[in-house]
Amino acid sequence: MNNLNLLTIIAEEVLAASIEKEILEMGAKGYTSSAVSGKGLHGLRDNQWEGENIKIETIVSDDSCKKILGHLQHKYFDRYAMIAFYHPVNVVRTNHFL
Amino acid sequence: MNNLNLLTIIAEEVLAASIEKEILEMGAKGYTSSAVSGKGLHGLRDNQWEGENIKIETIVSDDSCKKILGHLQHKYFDRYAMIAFYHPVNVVRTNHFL
Amino acid sequence: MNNLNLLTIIAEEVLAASIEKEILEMGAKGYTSSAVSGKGLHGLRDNQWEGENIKIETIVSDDSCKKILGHLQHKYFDRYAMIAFYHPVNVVRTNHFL
Amino acid sequence: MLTSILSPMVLAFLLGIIASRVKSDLKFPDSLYQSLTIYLLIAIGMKGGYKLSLATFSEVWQPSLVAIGLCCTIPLWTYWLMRRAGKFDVPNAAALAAHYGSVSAVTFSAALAFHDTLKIPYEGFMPSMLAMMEIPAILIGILLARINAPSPNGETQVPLKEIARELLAGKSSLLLIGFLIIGFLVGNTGWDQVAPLFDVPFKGVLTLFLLEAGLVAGRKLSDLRKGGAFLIGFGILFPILHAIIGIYLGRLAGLSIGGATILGILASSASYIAAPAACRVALPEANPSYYLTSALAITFPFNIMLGLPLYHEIAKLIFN
Amino acid sequence: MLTSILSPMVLAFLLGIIASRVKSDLKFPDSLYQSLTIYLLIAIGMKGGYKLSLATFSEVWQPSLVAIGLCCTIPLWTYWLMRRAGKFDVPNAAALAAHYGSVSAVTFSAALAFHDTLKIPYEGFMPSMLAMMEIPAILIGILLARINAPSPNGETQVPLKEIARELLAGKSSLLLIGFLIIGFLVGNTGWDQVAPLFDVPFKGVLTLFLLEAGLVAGRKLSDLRKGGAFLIGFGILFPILHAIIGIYLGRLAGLSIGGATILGILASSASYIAAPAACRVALPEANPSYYLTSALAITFPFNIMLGLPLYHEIAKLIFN
Amino acid sequence: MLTSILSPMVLAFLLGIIASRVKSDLKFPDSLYQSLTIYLLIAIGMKGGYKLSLATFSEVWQPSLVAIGLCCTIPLWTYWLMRRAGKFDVPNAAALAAHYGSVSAVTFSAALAFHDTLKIPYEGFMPSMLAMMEIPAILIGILLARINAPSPNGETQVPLKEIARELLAGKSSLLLIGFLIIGFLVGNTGWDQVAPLFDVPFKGVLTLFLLEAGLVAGRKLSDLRKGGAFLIGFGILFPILHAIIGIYLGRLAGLSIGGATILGILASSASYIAAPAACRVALPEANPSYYLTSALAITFPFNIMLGLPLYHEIAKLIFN
Ligand SMILES: Nc1ncnc2c1ncn2[C@@H]1O[C@H](COP(=O)(O)O)[C@@H](O)[C@H]1O
Ligand SMILES: Nc1ncnc2c1ncn2[C@@H]1O[C@H](COP(=O)(O)O)[C@@H](O)[C@H]1O
Ligand SMILES: Nc1ncnc2c1ncn2[C@@H]1O[C@H](COP(=O)(O)O)[C@@H](O)[C@H]1O
Ligand code: NA
Ligand code: NA
Ligand code: NA
Repeated sequence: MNNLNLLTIIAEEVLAASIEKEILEMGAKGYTSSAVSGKGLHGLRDNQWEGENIKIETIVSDDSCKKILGHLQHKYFDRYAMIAFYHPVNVVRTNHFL
Repeated sequence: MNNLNLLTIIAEEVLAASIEKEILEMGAKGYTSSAVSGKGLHGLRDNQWEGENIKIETIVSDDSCKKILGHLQHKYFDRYAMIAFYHPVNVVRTNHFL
Repeated sequence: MNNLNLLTIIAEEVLAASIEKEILEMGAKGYTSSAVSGKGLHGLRDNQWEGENIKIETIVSDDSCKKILGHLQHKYFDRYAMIAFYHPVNVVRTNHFL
Repeated sequence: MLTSILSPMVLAFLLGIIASRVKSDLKFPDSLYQSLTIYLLIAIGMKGGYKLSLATFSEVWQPSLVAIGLCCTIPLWTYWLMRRAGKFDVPNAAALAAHYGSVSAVTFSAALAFHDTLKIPYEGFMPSMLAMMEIPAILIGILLARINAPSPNGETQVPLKEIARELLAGKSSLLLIGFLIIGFLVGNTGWDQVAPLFDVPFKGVLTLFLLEAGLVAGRKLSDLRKGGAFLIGFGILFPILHAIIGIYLGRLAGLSIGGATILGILASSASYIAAPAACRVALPEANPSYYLTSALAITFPFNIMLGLPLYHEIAKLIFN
Repeated sequence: MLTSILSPMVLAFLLGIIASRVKSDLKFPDSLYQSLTIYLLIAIGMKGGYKLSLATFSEVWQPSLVAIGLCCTIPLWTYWLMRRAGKFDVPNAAALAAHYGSVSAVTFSAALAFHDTLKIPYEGFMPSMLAMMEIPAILIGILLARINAPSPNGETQVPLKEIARELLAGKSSLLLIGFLIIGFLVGNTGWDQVAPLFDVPFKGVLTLFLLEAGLVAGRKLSDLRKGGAFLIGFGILFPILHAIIGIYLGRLAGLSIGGATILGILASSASYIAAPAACRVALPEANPSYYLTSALAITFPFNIMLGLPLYHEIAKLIFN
Repeated sequence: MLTSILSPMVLAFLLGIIASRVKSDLKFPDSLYQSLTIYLLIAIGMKGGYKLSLATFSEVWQPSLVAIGLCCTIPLWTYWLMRRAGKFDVPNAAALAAHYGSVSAVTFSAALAFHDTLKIPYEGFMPSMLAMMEIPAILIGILLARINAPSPNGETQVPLKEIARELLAGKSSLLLIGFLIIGFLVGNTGWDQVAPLFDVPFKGVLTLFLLEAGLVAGRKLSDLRKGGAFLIGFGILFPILHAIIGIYLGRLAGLSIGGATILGILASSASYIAAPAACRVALPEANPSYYLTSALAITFPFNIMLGLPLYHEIAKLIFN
């Protein structure tokens, strides 16, 4: 059986490059990104002047997932508009992600 | 433990503003939106002339989830191209969403 | 109770049309697509010159899910940049998807 | 005459249709379509406003009355015909009334280009007619639906005043009216500053837009079945009828043959920017495949390719 | 004078504000905004470089010194005032210093258009001043924060050198400086090749951009409360002060009245492309709703609509 | 000569490369890239068709034969060389054959700009050569793969006829050929209507496009290793060889020195719009990092920056 999670990070787009770099360093084998807009505690983020959000999805093992979440929480959470959540997923070719 | 769901709504883009307003009124603390195209019972929706879709994702408690789904079903489902689905997710900072 | 999965396929955009056609032939009642960029075993895919990715999401029964995954694996997996994963979801109006 | 059919705009539209029939992968990015729409609305409004500032009130008030009159009455008989002859239910008849009472900015632009090509003069303030004729018909259409049928499942409806506000604040009328006023205020100095972007390349941008329009119209041709023979007949004959009335009244209102023809084209054209969005929200029970197919796949192509020269000939008859 | 307030650019900006107040659904696609930004930066740089190639070093070096001097000192007193009078904490004071020390390419463009409209000549090489003034102030702002406050939770900070690199490689300075050099090198032949795209329709594109700017500024007006009276006063009075200093020093540096006014406008304008992005990364503790609101919703509109004519009058006084 | 290397297009391309090397955050939105591509293809086709309508058949038929001949034979020896000298497997050799047999619309445009700058006349109908040379080579490349290797895991392949259809309906050939025909039909009136958009600002748009091209080429420079010395040598020497052949045959076919040079450039250029997409679908076993790197990161930059002046000198030798 495989223990993989889909970890989704939604954050200010200015952080895209660094987050993408960091999740790879922490064990993710890849990621998928797309531009999104949204609303949350930091208010509405839906235009290029004030900045929009990036949605980064990565399929990772439980360990990497914990590691990445810990890192994000420490480095970004209390200073940037950002959320993260995860849930288990079934994949084909598990080894692709480990 | 936390009981949060990721509720995803895919609907005609003309409904974006009202749905976003309404889910906040029904307890959601935020949402994330992106433009998507797609196909379903109402046919292909992939160009601006005939209209495309908006994908609205919101992390909500069980109660809000039920409430929102009930509202959507009553107000939109039988008259618009629209689907909605949800599943439990794990988050960091649960209070962020309650 | 309903047994529906959200099957997500992320693949080279050149494959979009054929994959969309094929999943409908294999029992999916609809799909939702959006343009994404990403990184994986086949390297960075984030510009139009080298090609980006399409993300295709479809809510399908267990059977269709298996069938589609088998097909993708046979036809595309070892020759294209592509991943696929799925997890159960709760929907309103199950019949909409069967 | 041939030069008008062999114009880059018409041919680009044809190419678009062909492209979609041969299943080309040619697709305009959404944001290009949106940008072109913004450009066209600004360009039309700006130039119209500037020309309006050069016109006298006495020239403008009669054509304006006729324009308003047309877009308020067309929905009425359209609705009536759709119910009786078309056997459409209330919401669909009302939606079609709204679309055909309102106007198409692109058909209008093609008409201007058509007259420029043939060097036929027309009143420069015609875009103000376009701006006036866009919204009333849509409101009347929605009103017709509300009068003739109670809200579906006894549900609270969007109040008409709110709909009117949304229509006025809607991008198409906001840009048209807004830049009509701007064009009116800026005078020569201002116009000269923006003409290189909003006037000089206009026909080229229109060619681009019509290529995209052809791509969509071509795809919707396959939906014609859904519409059926009646809708096809309606989508061609009604515009001709409206054009004749428009040209005739235009002449009575003192417009030149060019201006009258353009007023006729406004009457005959069907909206596909403001009307569909409004109907989707206010008349959700109406089936888009009826009004979109007839407006986009029947009336629009007919007007662009055959309507323009035809109406021009009709105008010649009416003016002699 | 009226022609300057009734210019298409100013009116388009107003229309944008109105549109957002009436909750219009008008929205520029993100990629249109990004494309317009790229266009403006290239066009400004290219023309500035070309004009620079026609200027002599002796004309340029004094204004350049003044420009550098301005953008290095403005952040200092801005920071000081924000801390003392504004009671802002270190990061927010530093962020505001960075924004007001840096410059706005669009305000600059509007100033050029303003002078063209009034047929007031100015030094063609002014865009090089724009390019010089963009980055230093941002670095100084960030530096001020680092000197005056240790990293929040004793965390490793982005080294200043890295920030400087990112700023220089950032799209706005890369395009401005890059095309300044290109414009400088290509000479007449090259300039004639690109002028039809980057010069002729420039004011039209600027009109389009200001419409979009108005849409955003209009929305942020609601955030003024957050900023409070002090920020409003600051956002209006400080730019005036900086403009006066800029015009005065510009005159000393031998600039014409037009050039001096434009230097004043550069001093008075606040950045909203390079600075916000840099501050978000380097000063995350600073609250964007302070610097964005004052730069976008107060200073920018004030400069575009009232500042330009006001500074022009002030320049007249200073030059006589 | 210098003016050709210091042209805005070449310098913008260089700036793009620099930007990506210094890791600038400058990025063109996807839809801007797509819009620029659509614009260039339409503009090239339209003007080519218009000029073609001014040419006589006797001028055109010989160059056409040569063009067809070139794009049908180049893939053959390219494939052969790749297999023998390059030790590439069948799919990769075939893919490279397809890319180098086909043509690059942007290199072609840069070549026109180059000749305009140096005021060297050339046959106006050259774009029809571009249109003819795009597809055949791609089909031949794919055919070579199918003949020389059975489908990988005995799988059903896309039938060649289907591939041919997809290529013809593909956006690049559809726009090129479609607007060649449109340009041919519309005559002076039509051309004058669209020239302000599709001709006048052309070089400016090309400059914009080459900036974006530089951004991508710069990033792919890092992939050169993957390609290896052989690919680099091939990506430079082969284009030169093809250019010489093209220029020589062009002269035999009665082209002017300008026209012959442009035919040579067509022969030497490698496709990166039609070919990559087709190969990805029809030759999935071919590794894009080979053909994309050599086409985008080696041949394209070489042709734009050094190839054009070099081929011009070669042409002078051949013509004397
Ligand atoms: N409850 C939520 N559901 C979905 N997305 C959210 C939620 N809260 C915040 N977001 C997204 O996360 C971004 C940053 O959140 P915040 O830090 O709360 O402003 C927002 O702009 C949204 O895109
Ligand atoms: N089975 C499905 N899986 C994923 N998305 C779907 C599915 N069915 C419908 N959709 C999406 O929901 C939109 C509206 O669905 P419908 O009301 O069935 O036309 C479609 O345009 C698709 O984007
Ligand atoms: N671990 C992962 N998590 C999320 N997305 C991935 C992952 N691996 C690959 N992808 C996506 O799938 C595409 C193709 O993957 P690959 O075949 O590994 O190059 C990539 O471009 C990404 O968009
Ligand atoms: Na009408
Ligand atoms: Na400043
Ligand atoms: Na070639």
